[in-house]
Amino acid sequence: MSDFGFHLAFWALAAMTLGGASMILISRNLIHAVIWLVMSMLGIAGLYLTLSADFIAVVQVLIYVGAISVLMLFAIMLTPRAERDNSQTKISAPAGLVVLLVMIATMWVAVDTDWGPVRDGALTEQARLIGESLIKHYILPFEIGAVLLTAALVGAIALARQDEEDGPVHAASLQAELDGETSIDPADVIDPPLASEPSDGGTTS
Amino acid sequence: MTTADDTRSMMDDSRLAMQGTIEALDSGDGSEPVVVNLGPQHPSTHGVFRLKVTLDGEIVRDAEMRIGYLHRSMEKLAEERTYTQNIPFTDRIDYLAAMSNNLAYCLAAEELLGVEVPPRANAIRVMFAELQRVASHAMANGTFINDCGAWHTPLFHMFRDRERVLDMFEMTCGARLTTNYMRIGGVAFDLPDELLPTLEQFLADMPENIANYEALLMENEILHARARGVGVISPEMAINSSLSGPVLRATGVPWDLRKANPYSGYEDYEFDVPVGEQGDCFDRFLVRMAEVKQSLRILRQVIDNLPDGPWLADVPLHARPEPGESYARVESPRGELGFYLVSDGGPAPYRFHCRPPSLINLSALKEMSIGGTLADAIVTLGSIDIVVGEIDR
Amino acid sequence: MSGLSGFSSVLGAWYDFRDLNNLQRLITEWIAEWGPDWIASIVTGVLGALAILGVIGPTLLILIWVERKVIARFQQRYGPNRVGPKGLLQPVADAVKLILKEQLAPRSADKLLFFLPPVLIFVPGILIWGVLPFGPRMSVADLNVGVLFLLAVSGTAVLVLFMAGWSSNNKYALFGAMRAVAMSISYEVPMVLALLTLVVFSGTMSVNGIVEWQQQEDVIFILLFPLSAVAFFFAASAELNRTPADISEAESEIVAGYHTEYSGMRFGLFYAVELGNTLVVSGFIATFFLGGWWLWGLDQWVPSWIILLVKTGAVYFLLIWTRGTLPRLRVDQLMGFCWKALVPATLLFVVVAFVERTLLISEGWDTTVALPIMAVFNIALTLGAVMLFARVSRPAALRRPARIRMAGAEIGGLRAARQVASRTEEPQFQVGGD
Amino acid sequence: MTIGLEHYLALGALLFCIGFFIALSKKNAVGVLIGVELMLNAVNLTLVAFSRFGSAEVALSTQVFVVFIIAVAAAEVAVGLALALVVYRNRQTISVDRTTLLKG
Repeated sequence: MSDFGFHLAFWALAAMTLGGASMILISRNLIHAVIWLVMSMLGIAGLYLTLSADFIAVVQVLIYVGAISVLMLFAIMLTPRAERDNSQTKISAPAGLVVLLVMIATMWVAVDTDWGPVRDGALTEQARLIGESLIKHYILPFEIGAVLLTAALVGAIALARQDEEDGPVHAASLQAELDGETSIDPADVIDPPLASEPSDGGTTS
Repeated sequence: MTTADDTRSMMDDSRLAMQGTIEALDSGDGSEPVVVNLGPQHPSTHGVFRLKVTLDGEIVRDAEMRIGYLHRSMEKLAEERTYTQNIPFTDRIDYLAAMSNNLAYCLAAEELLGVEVPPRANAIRVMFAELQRVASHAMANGTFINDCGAWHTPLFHMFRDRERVLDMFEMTCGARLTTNYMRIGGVAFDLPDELLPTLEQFLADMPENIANYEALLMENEILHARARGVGVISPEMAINSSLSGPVLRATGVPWDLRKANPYSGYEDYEFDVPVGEQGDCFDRFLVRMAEVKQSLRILRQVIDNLPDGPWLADVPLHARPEPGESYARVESPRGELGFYLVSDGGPAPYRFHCRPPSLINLSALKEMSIGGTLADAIVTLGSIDIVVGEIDR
Repeated sequence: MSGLSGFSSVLGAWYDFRDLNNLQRLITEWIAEWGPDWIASIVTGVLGALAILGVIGPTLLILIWVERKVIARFQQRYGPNRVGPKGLLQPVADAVKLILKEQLAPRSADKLLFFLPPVLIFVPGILIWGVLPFGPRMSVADLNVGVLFLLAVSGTAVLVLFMAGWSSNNKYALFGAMRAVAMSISYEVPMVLALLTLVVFSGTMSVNGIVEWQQQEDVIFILLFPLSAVAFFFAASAELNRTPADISEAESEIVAGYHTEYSGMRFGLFYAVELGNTLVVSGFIATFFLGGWWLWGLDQWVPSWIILLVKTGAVYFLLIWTRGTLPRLRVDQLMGFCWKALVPATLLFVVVAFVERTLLISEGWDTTVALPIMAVFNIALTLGAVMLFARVSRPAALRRPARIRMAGAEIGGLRAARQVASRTEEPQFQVGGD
Repeated sequence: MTIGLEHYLALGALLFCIGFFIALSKKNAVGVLIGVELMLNAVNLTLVAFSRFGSAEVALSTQVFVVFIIAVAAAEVAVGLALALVVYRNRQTISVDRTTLLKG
């Protein structure tokens, strides 16, 4: 890709990423914040593409946009409306100061450090390479990661699981409960008259 | 009668329903029930009827029926018209079973007037009441499958049968839905010549059609999953709520007025009363399917033993019955349909009251739907087979 | 390339209509002679997008007509037959009507999020076409992570549905949105696992690579992994909100789900994208499981994209068929089916695919002998798994048969009911049960 | 001027700081999680930039590292949101400055 297209893409995606992130900061509604987060994540996925990391970019969209943001929306919808504001805590002023210091430090490091000879090479066949190194060099971290994901899965289910008595009651079980506790003796219920009996006037049963 | 307060709260509710805002009722235990108004404009309420459900997630915690959107004050209007003039009202009470309504009203008026109905008229009445049952059950089962989410296919197939029944109505009395066919003392017209061959052809075709529906629907796993064990009501509860018709018979109670209190010569025909076992939506569907077959059986016997003779007794158009009261009931496709008439000796009834099966059957909906999901409530409503014109009158 | 050896003399010429890619290649080469790279890359992208839009726009209009006609035939009626010859212009008339309709927005809607979804829903709807190979070299972008791209892009659509449903501030819409979200993230799992089977077995994540693998080995994947195909078909129809899984816009329950409040062409856009997605998913099912543009050598004589279109049409017809026949499942039943049946079954076949791949590659089994054996084994395993899951996951309410008894003489209340129920002879009518 | 490693690093630093500030200052637990996600993404961006522009021997390992970070982030979000739910169920709030049971 030529310089012009690359520049255009970088600045547009950078604006999208930072703009989305800043809008999270100032938006009043938590659901809007998640939507802005999605915009920011899509910008980052685009930046990965400018860095020729297409596997990571696709995974970014798959995990962050398709799963994590949806999970967050779910969590928000499970809490009542009163809790859905996106306001700041009392410590935001001192936090801002700390963040400003961190920003100065990191920016200084990023811009001022001599990063050595800059190479401009992209990996090809990343998916294959990453996959192979995952099960060769990084097999132990890979296994630990698998265990971690399983543990997180089980933990999340265990935490979010409701007690049985709060769980959904279905018509059938409700009916079974009713049947068990009913005090009406079926024989006490009046039988409607048979065909031979006269049926002038009022409804029976 | 609705009071002013009721009307005001109804208007408040409907304004909320129209705005569709999400209001939260925090019950304090962390869950947040949501009140959803199904209707008055909703694809599954089969008319203008409102079901106000309180949902916890997808689970129905409370259900409240709001009726009256189709109220046309028929019972009051009927007090100003002669007994014969009231027959068209009965068409419009249950517009999917006009013949059964005609019949029930005429039976009540005949009891009041002491009229003897000629045998041919009785046979014709039975014929059309059973044809009406076939048409009405086709509609009920078709829309029930639709409420289960099928894309109109079974509905259209069943409408094909209903269409043929309505064609027969049209060739007999000129109208398809609001037939106004029965008269006090008989029926308005004799059968046209082309009716019996058409009916023969219909009876010949129906077994194959029914076999097709059974092949499509009876073993359908999705339909079983949606309708079995859903909207269950016990026979005791059904009797205590005075349910009738297929909803009652699906619980296993063999109660059918055509057997229990025969009218119009039903005692002369051989037929069985299908009853279900578990009282769920699927049993109601099955009972209706089986009843269609029994109706065809009765129709066969009616054609074979159709008596000759007059089809209308001699009843004056402005009959003035002696002061008194009468109640006549028939087994309409939806259940026990009764008409209660009081005469003060004048040409118009002093009191005209209808016992609509839809209204009484609907009263059990809350019992059936609480604890199930929203989708179950819709299926249950569909399986009760209400006609809103009958509920509100 | 190997698929196009029928007329090698015209191979690569612009008039070789079997490979429409030639035209685009020639144009970009021509631009590259005088212009900078970035113009060429932009023109390539625009051409691809135009080709997709130019194909699917008119196709959608015809498809609406086809779907309505086919459904009408299922329902024993004529379907549209008034506007234009055979009613063919009916979709155009509908589109004009939708465009002219007033665009309503609820007063209490979240304005920005309400207006965006009908537009945003187009982005995944169009992007997903990019990796569908119409021929050996006929896909807009033959990514080497094409399968992942497909899943990632289709996963973003659910966010747009949520935006639409939430911003409408309507309870039906919110229910539809939450159902769509819950179902989409659930059914993505069996979808991923079903595709993972193919990726593991063929060793490539490129969509075209999977087709080429099928061509090389002379086998289509539905024979090798029938359960993955069925699972993918069902999961796809769930993601597409089509019956029997159309709970997020279940008409009889929640009116129209997430697009209840959209009127006019805004609704039309949702509808168009939904139809386009159905088409593209049919195309992907045809590509992954039915061999795509390849058909045992016929692709040398017939343009490959016609083969793909025919296969897509067959899958599409199957989707219309299920839609016209089946009732809808309940939301908890759909979730249960996904997590209790589809996920374990597809997971089982990922393991099977891994073992068989190892046998082929590491143990060096001969594919001409091994593949038929594996196909037979997998089909048997599929039948076994389906039967096992049907038995295990069947709810208790369905195990008892539904019976209808005939009461002739006994008429009355509970006493008569008990008499009828206690009759010993076989009930006249009995359906279901184990 | 060509876009190089520094641009990506600066962008990553800015994004990290915005995420940091969001994580520190937001009242709502989900808001805090959003901030943490932004921080993780900033780190990922930096790593991928090193993979492209840095020395050849880290080109692959950084991308593997990013894959691990994404996996861990997914786990973290799942557990974090489950925690938020439990906190909400027990305390009727997910506001982090009202969840002060540990303050003694």
